[in-house]
Parts: sequence; structure tokens; C-alpha cells
Amino acid sequence: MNDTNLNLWIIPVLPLVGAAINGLFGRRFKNGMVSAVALLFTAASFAYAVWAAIQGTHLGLPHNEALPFPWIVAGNFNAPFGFYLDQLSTVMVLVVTGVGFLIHVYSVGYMAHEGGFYRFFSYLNLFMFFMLTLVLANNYLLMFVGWEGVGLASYLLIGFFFLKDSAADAGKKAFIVNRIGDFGFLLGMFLLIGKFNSLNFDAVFNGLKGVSPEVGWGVLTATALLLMVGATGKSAQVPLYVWLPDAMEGPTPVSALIHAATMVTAGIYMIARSSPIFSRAPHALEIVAFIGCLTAIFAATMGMAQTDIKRVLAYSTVSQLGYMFMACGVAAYSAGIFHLMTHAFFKALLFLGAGSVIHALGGEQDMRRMGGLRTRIPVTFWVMTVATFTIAGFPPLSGFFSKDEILWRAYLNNPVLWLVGVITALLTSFYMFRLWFMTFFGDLRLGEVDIGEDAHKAHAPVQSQHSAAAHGHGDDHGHGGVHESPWIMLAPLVILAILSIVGGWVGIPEALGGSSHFEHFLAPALVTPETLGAVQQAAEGSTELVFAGISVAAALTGFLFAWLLYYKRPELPDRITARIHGIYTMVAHKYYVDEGYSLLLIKPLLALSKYVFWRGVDQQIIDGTVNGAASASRGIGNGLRQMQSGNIRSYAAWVAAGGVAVIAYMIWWGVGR
Amino acid sequence: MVPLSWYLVLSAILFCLGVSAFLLKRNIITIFMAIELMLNGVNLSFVAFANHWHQLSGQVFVFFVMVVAAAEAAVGLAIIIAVFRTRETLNVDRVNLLKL
Amino acid sequence: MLHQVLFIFFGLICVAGAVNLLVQRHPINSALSLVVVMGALSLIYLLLGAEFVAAVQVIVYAGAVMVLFVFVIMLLNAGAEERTRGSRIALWMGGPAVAVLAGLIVYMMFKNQQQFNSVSIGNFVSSPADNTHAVANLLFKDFLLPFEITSVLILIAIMGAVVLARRES
Amino acid sequence: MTAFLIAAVIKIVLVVFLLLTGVAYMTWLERKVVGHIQNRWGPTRVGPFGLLQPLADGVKFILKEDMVPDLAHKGLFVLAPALALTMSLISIAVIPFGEMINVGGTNTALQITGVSLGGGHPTDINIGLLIILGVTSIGVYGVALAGWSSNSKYALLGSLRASAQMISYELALGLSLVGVLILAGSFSLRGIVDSQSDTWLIGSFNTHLPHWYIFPQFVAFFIYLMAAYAETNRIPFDLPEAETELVAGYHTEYSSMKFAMFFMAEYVNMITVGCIATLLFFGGWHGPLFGPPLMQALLPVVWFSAKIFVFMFVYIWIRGTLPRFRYDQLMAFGWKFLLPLAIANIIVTSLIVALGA
Repeated sequence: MNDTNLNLWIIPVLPLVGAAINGLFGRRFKNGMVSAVALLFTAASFAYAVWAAIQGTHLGLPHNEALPFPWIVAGNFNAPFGFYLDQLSTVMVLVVTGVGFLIHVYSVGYMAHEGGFYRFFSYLNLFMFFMLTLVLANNYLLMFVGWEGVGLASYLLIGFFFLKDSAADAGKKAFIVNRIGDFGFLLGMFLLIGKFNSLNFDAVFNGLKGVSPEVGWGVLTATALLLMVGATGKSAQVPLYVWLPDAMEGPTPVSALIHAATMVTAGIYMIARSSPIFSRAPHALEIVAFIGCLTAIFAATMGMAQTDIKRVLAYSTVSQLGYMFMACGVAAYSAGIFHLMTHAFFKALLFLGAGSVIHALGGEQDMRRMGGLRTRIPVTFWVMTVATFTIAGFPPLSGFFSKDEILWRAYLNNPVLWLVGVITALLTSFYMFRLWFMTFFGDLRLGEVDIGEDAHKAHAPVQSQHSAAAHGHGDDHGHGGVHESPWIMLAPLVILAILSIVGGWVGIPEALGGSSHFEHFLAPALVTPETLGAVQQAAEGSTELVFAGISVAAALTGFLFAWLLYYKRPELPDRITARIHGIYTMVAHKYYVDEGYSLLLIKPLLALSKYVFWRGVDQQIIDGTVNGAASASRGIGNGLRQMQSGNIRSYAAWVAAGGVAVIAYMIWWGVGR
Repeated sequence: MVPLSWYLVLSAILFCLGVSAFLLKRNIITIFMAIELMLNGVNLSFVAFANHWHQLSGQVFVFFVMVVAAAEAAVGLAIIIAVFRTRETLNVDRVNLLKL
Repeated sequence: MLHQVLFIFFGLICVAGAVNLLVQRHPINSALSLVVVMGALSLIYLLLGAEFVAAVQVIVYAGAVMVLFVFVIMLLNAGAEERTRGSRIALWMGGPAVAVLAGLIVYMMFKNQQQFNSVSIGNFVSSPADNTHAVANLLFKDFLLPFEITSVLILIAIMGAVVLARRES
Repeated sequence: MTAFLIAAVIKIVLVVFLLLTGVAYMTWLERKVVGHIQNRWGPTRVGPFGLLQPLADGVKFILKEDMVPDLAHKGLFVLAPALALTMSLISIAVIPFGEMINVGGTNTALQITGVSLGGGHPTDINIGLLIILGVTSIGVYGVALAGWSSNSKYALLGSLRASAQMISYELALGLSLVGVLILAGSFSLRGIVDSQSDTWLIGSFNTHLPHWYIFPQFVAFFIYLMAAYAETNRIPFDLPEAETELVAGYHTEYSSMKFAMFFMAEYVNMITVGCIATLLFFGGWHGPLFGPPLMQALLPVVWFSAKIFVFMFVYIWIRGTLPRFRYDQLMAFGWKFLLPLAIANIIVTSLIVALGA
């Protein structure tokens, strides 16, 4: 801890300024001006973040500083505008600003022809601001502000095409589902306040120093679980993942930035940040791990049956987040963060690539209408290839190392988790390569396949129409010819591709001849059961090598299946699906989870709020009270108006009556006696 | 030897008659007179109590009442004249609107 | 004895005048009956040993204020009042109110009668010479401030009357 | 007790008789004097020097037909003159015109409302002056009602003027007397007169002037005189009965005895005014006394009457001399000149008294 001031507040505020400028004056700006402003401030933020990170590492982390004025002071509870730079937040800040900047650049090209250009970039900058606030906050409360802020930004951006009902609904869905998680987060914070009377990280964690892990179910476990509920909401874990796939209604860069790279990882970051709490709550950890692996496999299976390219990626995001959750659950926070970083790279790359594809096909999102794009859009093809192999977990790409780390730590913790993880890895590589083959190989089926109406894809044509309309105005490309994207879109793809290739090398575990830099870098910021003195299983390199082999094998198997089904014998899938039709439809319909929710929760809730709260409480009781008050006063006024006849004698009569009353009072009760 | 209460009762009767005159008369000037009547009734009780307590303050207060009554009469009659100019009536039942 | 006769006589005149004020329909008759009431009252003041008040009552009230009333009545040439039914409240609430009021006051008087001593002519010896000196002392020494204030009030009233009654042209 | 009552009755009869006779011959005197002022003879036919003229007038008044206009307010039409005369006559009741006289062993004060409670000194009502003021102010009603009840525009205008004028000048009148009251320190007329008995001393030097309040209060006196003329509706303030404009003012519609009542009331008021002026400013009945006891007892009455006669003569003199005011001039004079002057006089007087004391 040192007292030199890094002015960390500048990092989040820069995008805020950009957002303000664009939001307030952007309407009058030209698109060039708007994008210039947005990029300038984002880049500045990135640059300053880099500088701050270097300074911080030189000065020695963690670096904790607060703005000179208080924010919330209630009694002896004090929440400052404080910023906290340690290894963890350094990584997060760099990822957020870096990837964010790249996606900004990409968006300039992608959104060039959409309406509300300035609105889009204003929202995007706003998101950056809140996200940076989230990761830089030095207390849970400020973190929560960022937490809610990114929720808001995500809502705004999902509903960016607010003329489209499905988009607006998706926005609302995301917002509401997140509310549930936020509720848990809030309760967790209340517990923290109750226990430590402070929400500052250092205060809480110092308060926790020397506390041994809870054996039973105690306050810490409850806190951890509540925080975890928040995390499941934000990071789209079972059972609150349902909002993420629908969030794909937003523009693709948004999906890349918010719903793949950064925001959805906030939950992971929060758990890692709260590692001192979680590591002292073994039961909570178990539950986290369980939820994580459940989400992973669940989403993976669902991903297999999707035909909308972005939805496939959405489900893969969910399942990757499940990985990270699992990592946190087995107290391998560093592995989780590691995977978070690499995932940020390759998932952003995937989304942007998909966006490029969609852009190329003039808004088409259904993979069954794609194919054979390999030659038509080579750059996109190659970067997508890199990304696909990365996520599938082929060495030496980054995805391999991070995922392998997670699986290894999972095995050390509980072999079942490991098994599920491996199966998930297999499925992942399968559906990713399915996407890959369907998109880039074979021949273009644009417009040929007529799609049987699927409930969850009813909106796809709408979006295509919308994007077509958006793309169609005034320029030659559109449905016409499939075309490569402009370089302003491709450049970020290339950079991300390089990152996803090399990004993993910072954390190669010793067993694989590396020196898991990343883990050691993060170690001081995290508290694991080991640091609390739990027994550390002997991890000899050979076994880890074996496990690495197994996961690679899984990836290969997935690749082979995909190759067989979607390249060699494209007719097979239909036969198979025909045979296991029941299962297929169930999977295709995402296990009817949405329907189940709507049946179990939403419909009753709607009914309740409609018939009880709205018609009943609101209209009858509350409105009744208000209107009753109004009408009552009107009635009284009407009554009293009769007194105000303007006739002096009647006034005099009232006066006389009042005098009589007063005199009577004074005679019998008042001073008269 | 007259008990003081006789005087007081007389003043009460005068006052009540004044009140009822105020309530029942239509002519605004008469209503003013009713007010004067009430004041006189009160004055009588003042003087009676002054006699009872052997305190002249009561009589002094009567002077103040008279002064106020005179002032009120002057202003009130001026108002009556103004009202009569605008409405051509002295009947308070016809002077019950704010607008002309 | 004489005192009682005088009191009853003038008291009856008072009440008769007041009732006449109530029943007469022409304002000038009401005004004159009020003058009668005031004259009788001044005599009752004399019975109560307040000569100065009595004189002032006649001069100010009967001689000035009521003349002003009569003057205005003549000026506006007010006719007999018309029996309009402007306000039922005045009748149905005011009437009982007045009755109750009278009842209450009389009740109070007779309830506390024993606390009152009785009045007899000349028993009110305010000062050896006459009560004018005493009143003057009180008025110009103890009650100087209220006196001045009332003079200001009168001044304001005069100005107000002038302003109100002036025919704007 | 009986003696007291008898004496009282005698006094009342005597005074009223003398008063009315005085009134009657006032008219004669007025006509004579004005006639001579205007270079005429005045009444000469009836009796020597027309001395019986008042009787003839009286008979004429009584015998004339008593007319009441159809549209007149009957009750008030009758009430008005009676009220006027009564009030003017009442005010004479409190006026002392001498010390006291011993008739048949009983002392009676030469004053209707005066009593001699033993000792050499009679006492009278301690608010006599106020009573006079009050009664005269009540007299206003006579004029006002007369004009209003006779339901004629001239009469109404006349009575409006009269009442307005009376109210206005009543203030000046009352205030002009305050100066004297301050010096005398009493409302009792007898007390006031007694306080004028001896002579003025300046320091220790005895100026042989009588101790009359005219000397310190001459301003008040003139104010009083003018105000009184206005109160009695005499020239130059006789606008209520301005023949040239209003026929005869408030008594236009009156005839015969009712008119006579107004007439008498006016002259009685004039006499009352003279009395008050005499009592307040000219030492009442004080004058040189000589001769036998009875004569010494009656001489003051003579002095008193003489002083009053002077005032009456002045009345007539002014009537013969001055023109009539215009109405606005009248009001302006009353409000803007007399009233402030009276107040100033009060202030000065009270200052002197306060500093002297």
C-alpha cells in the first residue's frame, strides 16, 4: 500500500465523458465525429489503464485510493468513491478496456449503416464507464453501482432496435432476470454490513483475516451464497441463464462486448474478488462448483441444437461461463480468471466473426442458409477458424491452457466435476465445429432452406429484415453479393485472433513446461483454501499431462463427429434427429426452460399482479383511496360550498352558532369554571 | 337595590336581540344598526361590571368600544354607499355575488 | 325601590326599542328605535354611576353615529325592506342559536347570582368630585397607548371612509 | 321634600314662561332691529311700537290650518317639531342663572336642576355642560326627520344640509369648550361660573379685570360663536333654510303650530347658546352687587339676562349684516379652519396649564 495517487478515477470517467458528449450532442454530429469521440475516449481510457497498471505494478499492488470527498456516510458506516487496483482488477481493467476498444473499432464499421449511430456509441461508452467502475471499485457498494449500471447499459443495448418487439422484450427479460440476482447481491451486502459494518474490500478482508473456514452453515456461507446468486444472475448461470440467449437480439458487437467478453464475466470477477469469503465457506464453494458444471453441460447440449449462429455462440458463452464458475467453485480462482481472459479474446473474436458473416450475408443469421463462405470471406474464415480451434481447446491455443487448468483443478477437487467438464469440452468442440462446417463449408444455401417454424427462432427473419433494411439503404451491398467486411472490422478480428493464439501463453502450467505466470501474478490478490491451510493434493506433472491428453482427445472427437455429420454426410443429422426426435425437439427448445419458467413463475406472477395487485390492490385499494380522497374532498367541498353562499346573514348564522358553541364550551369545560 | 345580574341579563337580552336583528333584517343599514345594538349590550355589561368591581377600567373600555364603533360606522356606511352605487340595492340577499 | 322602578322602566324602554328595531320594516324607524335604546341605556348608565359614559353615550352614539345612520338613510332614500328569503340557514340555524345563546347567558347570570353584589344609586364612589377626573386619569395615564392607537384607528377610518365614499370621476 | 318639589315646580313654570316670552319678544326685537338696519320701521301697527306683534303671531299660528302632506311620513312629521322644541327646552333645565334665593325660609338654587344641600352653596349636576351638548345633538334629529318625513325635495335637501352642517360644527363647538373646561376643571356649569368669581392676577399684580375665561380663551370664544351660529342654522350659516334656494328648507312643508315649534326651538337654542357663552366665557351671573338682600339675590339674574341680551343682539346684528355662505365654503370653513383652530387652542391651553401646574 502506498500513498502516491494514480487518479484511477480517470479510467472510468473518460468513457463517461465520451458517453455524455455523444449522448448530448451526438444527434447533431456526423457519424465520423461520433465514432471519433467514442474511440478517442475509449482509447484514452485503455492507455491510461495500461499506464496505471505499469505504475501500479512498479509501486506495488494492491493500490487503494479514494476520492477526497465522501459518498455515503451513515453513522459510522462509510462508503467512499474508492478505487482499488490489485492484480485482479488490473487484469480485468486491461481486458475490459482493450477488448472494449477493439469492439468499438469494429462497431464503427458494423453499425455504419444503422440508425441511432450516436445513441449506440453513447450507450457503449456508458457501458465501459460502468464496467470499469465495477472492476475498479474498492467497496461492494460502488461495485454494485457498476453492477447495476452495466445491467442498464446491457438493457439499453439489447433493446437497441427498440422498434422490434422481440428486442424490447429481450431487454426487459435480461433486466428482470438480473434483478433477481441483484436482489441476492443486495442481501449479501446487507449481511456484510451487519457483520463488518463496512463494505470496503480491505476492511472486510482484514476483518476476515484469521477466521478459519466455516464447517457448518454460517453467516459467511449465507453471504457467499447470496453473492453467488448475484453472480448467477449476471453471469447467466443455471437457473438464471435464460436472459443471455435472448440478449442476442442486440447488435452483434454488443453481444461480443457485453454478453461474451466483459459484463457476463462480472459474476466471475465478483466471486474471485470475494475469494476470502468464498474460501471460508466450503459448502458455498461446492454449490458454486455444482452450478458451474451443471450450467456448462446444460448449455453445451442446448448449443448443439441451435441453428441461429449467434445463439449457438450464446449457449457456448453460457457453458464457458459455467467452466469459470466451476473453476471458482473448486477455488481455482486464478484458473477462472485466466479462462475469463482467454474467453474474452476468443469469444469476442467468435462473435465479431459471426457478425462479419452476418454482415456479409446481409443480415442472415440462420446457419442452415449459410455455407461455402470459406472462399468468399477468407479473412473472416481464417479468424473464425482460429477462434473455433481455440475454444475447442487445441494446443497451443489459449483456450487449451485455461480450460485444461480448470479441468485439472476440478479433478483434484472432485473427479465427477472433471468428467462433466470433459464431456462438456467434447460437446463444445462438436457444436463449434458444427457451426464452422455449416458456415464455411459445403455450398451457400442462402434462401434455399425453408425453415420449419421454431418457437425460439420466430424472430430471426424479423431481424434479417431489419438488418436488411438497415443495410439496404443507399449502398450497393445487401442481399446482393456476399462480400468481405471492411478493414475497420477486420483489423480487430485479426488482433483478437493473435491474442487468442498467444493469450494463453502467459499461463502455461509448469507441467506443460510453462511457469504458470498468470497464477503467480494473481496469487496475492486471491485467497484460496490452500492459503488458509487446507490440504493440497499432490499434483505430479505426469497425471496433469495425461489429463491434458484426454481433453485434447475429447476435442478431437468432437471435431470428428462434426466433420462426419456436417461435412461428410450432411444428410445424417436429419435422420438422427428424426430418430431421436423427442430428445432433439426438447433440446432444440432448450428443455422448455423458458416455457417452464413462464408457466411456473411468469404466468402466475402476471396473473397475480394483474388480478390481485393491479385490478385489486392498485385499482381498488390505492386508486380507490386516492380517488376516494379526491371525491370525498369534492363532496365535502360541495357541502361547504353551500356555506359560502355569499349571503351575509347565513354567515352571521354560522358565526352565531360558533359563538354559542364557544360559550357553551367555556361554561362547562373551559376556563369558565 | 338592584341585583347586578339584572343589568347583565338586560345586556344579554339586548345583545341577543341585536344578533337576531342581524340575522333577520335584510336592509344592510339595519344590519349595521344591529351591530351597534350588540355593542351597546356589551357596553352595558362592561359598565355593570365596572360598578361591581369598583374599577373604572370597564368604563374606559366602553370608550374604546365606542371609538371602534364610530370608526366601524364611518367605514361601514361609506362601504354601504359604494355598494348602493354599484348595485342600486340595500338588500343583502341581493348582494351575494362577487361579480357585478 | 326608586332605583328598581327606574331600572325596570328604562330597561323596558331598552327592550321595547330593540324589539321595535327588529320588527320595524323601515330602516329609519329602526334607527330611531335604536336611538331610543341608546338614550335609555345612557340613563341606565347614570343609574350605574357612570355619568361621563352616559353623556358620551348620548353625544357620540345617539348624537353622532346614529345621526350618521339617519343621514345615510336619507341620502340613499332607502325604502322599506323587502322580505326576501335569501337564507334559510339564517332562520333555521341562527334562530335556535340566538335562543340558546340567550338561554346560556341568562343561565350563567342566575347561576352565579350570589357572587354579584347588588347596585344602588351612589354606591359607586369612583372619586370625591366626579368620575370624569378618574376616567380622564385612567384614559390618559394607564391607557395612554391604547388611546393613541384608537386615535390612529379613527384617523385611518376617516381616510378609508373618504376614499370609499368618493365618487370616482 | 314637599317644599323642594313645590319650589321645583314653581321654578320650572317660571323659567319656561320667561323663556317663551323671551322668545316671543326676540322675534319682535329681531324684526325691529333688522328693520332699522335695513332702514325700515319694522312692526309698528300692532300695539305701541308693534309690541303686541308676537301675540298676534302666536294667535295666527294657533288659528292657522294644520296641514300634513299626503305622502308625508305622518308619525315622524308630527314627532320632528316636538322633538326639536323639547330638546331645546330641556337644555335650559341645567342652566344656572343665579346663586340662590331664600323664599319663605327655604333656600332654592336659581337653577331648575340645582339643589341647595344646606350651606351657602347650591350644587348641580356635575355634567351639566355635557347634558346640554347631548341634548342639542339629539335636537339634530328634529331637523333631519322633519326634512325627510315631509317627503319633499326641498325639505330633504334642507335637512340633509342641516344634519351635515350640525354634525360638522358640533365637533368645533365641543372642542372650543374644552379649553374652558381645562381651565375650570369641571363640567358642572355652576362650578365653572364659580371659578370665574374673582379677578385675574398676573403674578401678584391684580389686574382688576374679572376672572372671565373670555380673556384667555378669546379664540375659543369666537370659534364657539361661529359654531353655535351654524348649530342654530342662523345667518350666515342658515343654508338649511336658504329661502333663495330651498324655499324654506326643512320646514318647507310645515305650517301653523308645527312651524311655530321649529321657530321657537330655533330661538330657544339661540338663547341656550347665549347662556352657555355667558356661563363659560363671561362669568355667568357675576357682576357688581349692591342694595338690600333680595335685590342682591336677584341682581345676578339681571346681569345674566343682560349678558344674554347682548348675545341675542349680536345674533340679530350679524343677521342684518352678513351674507349667506356657499355650502362648500361652509363645510370647508368648518372642517379646515374652525376644527384645526380649536384643536390648536386646546393644545396651547393644556400646555400652558400643564406648565403652570
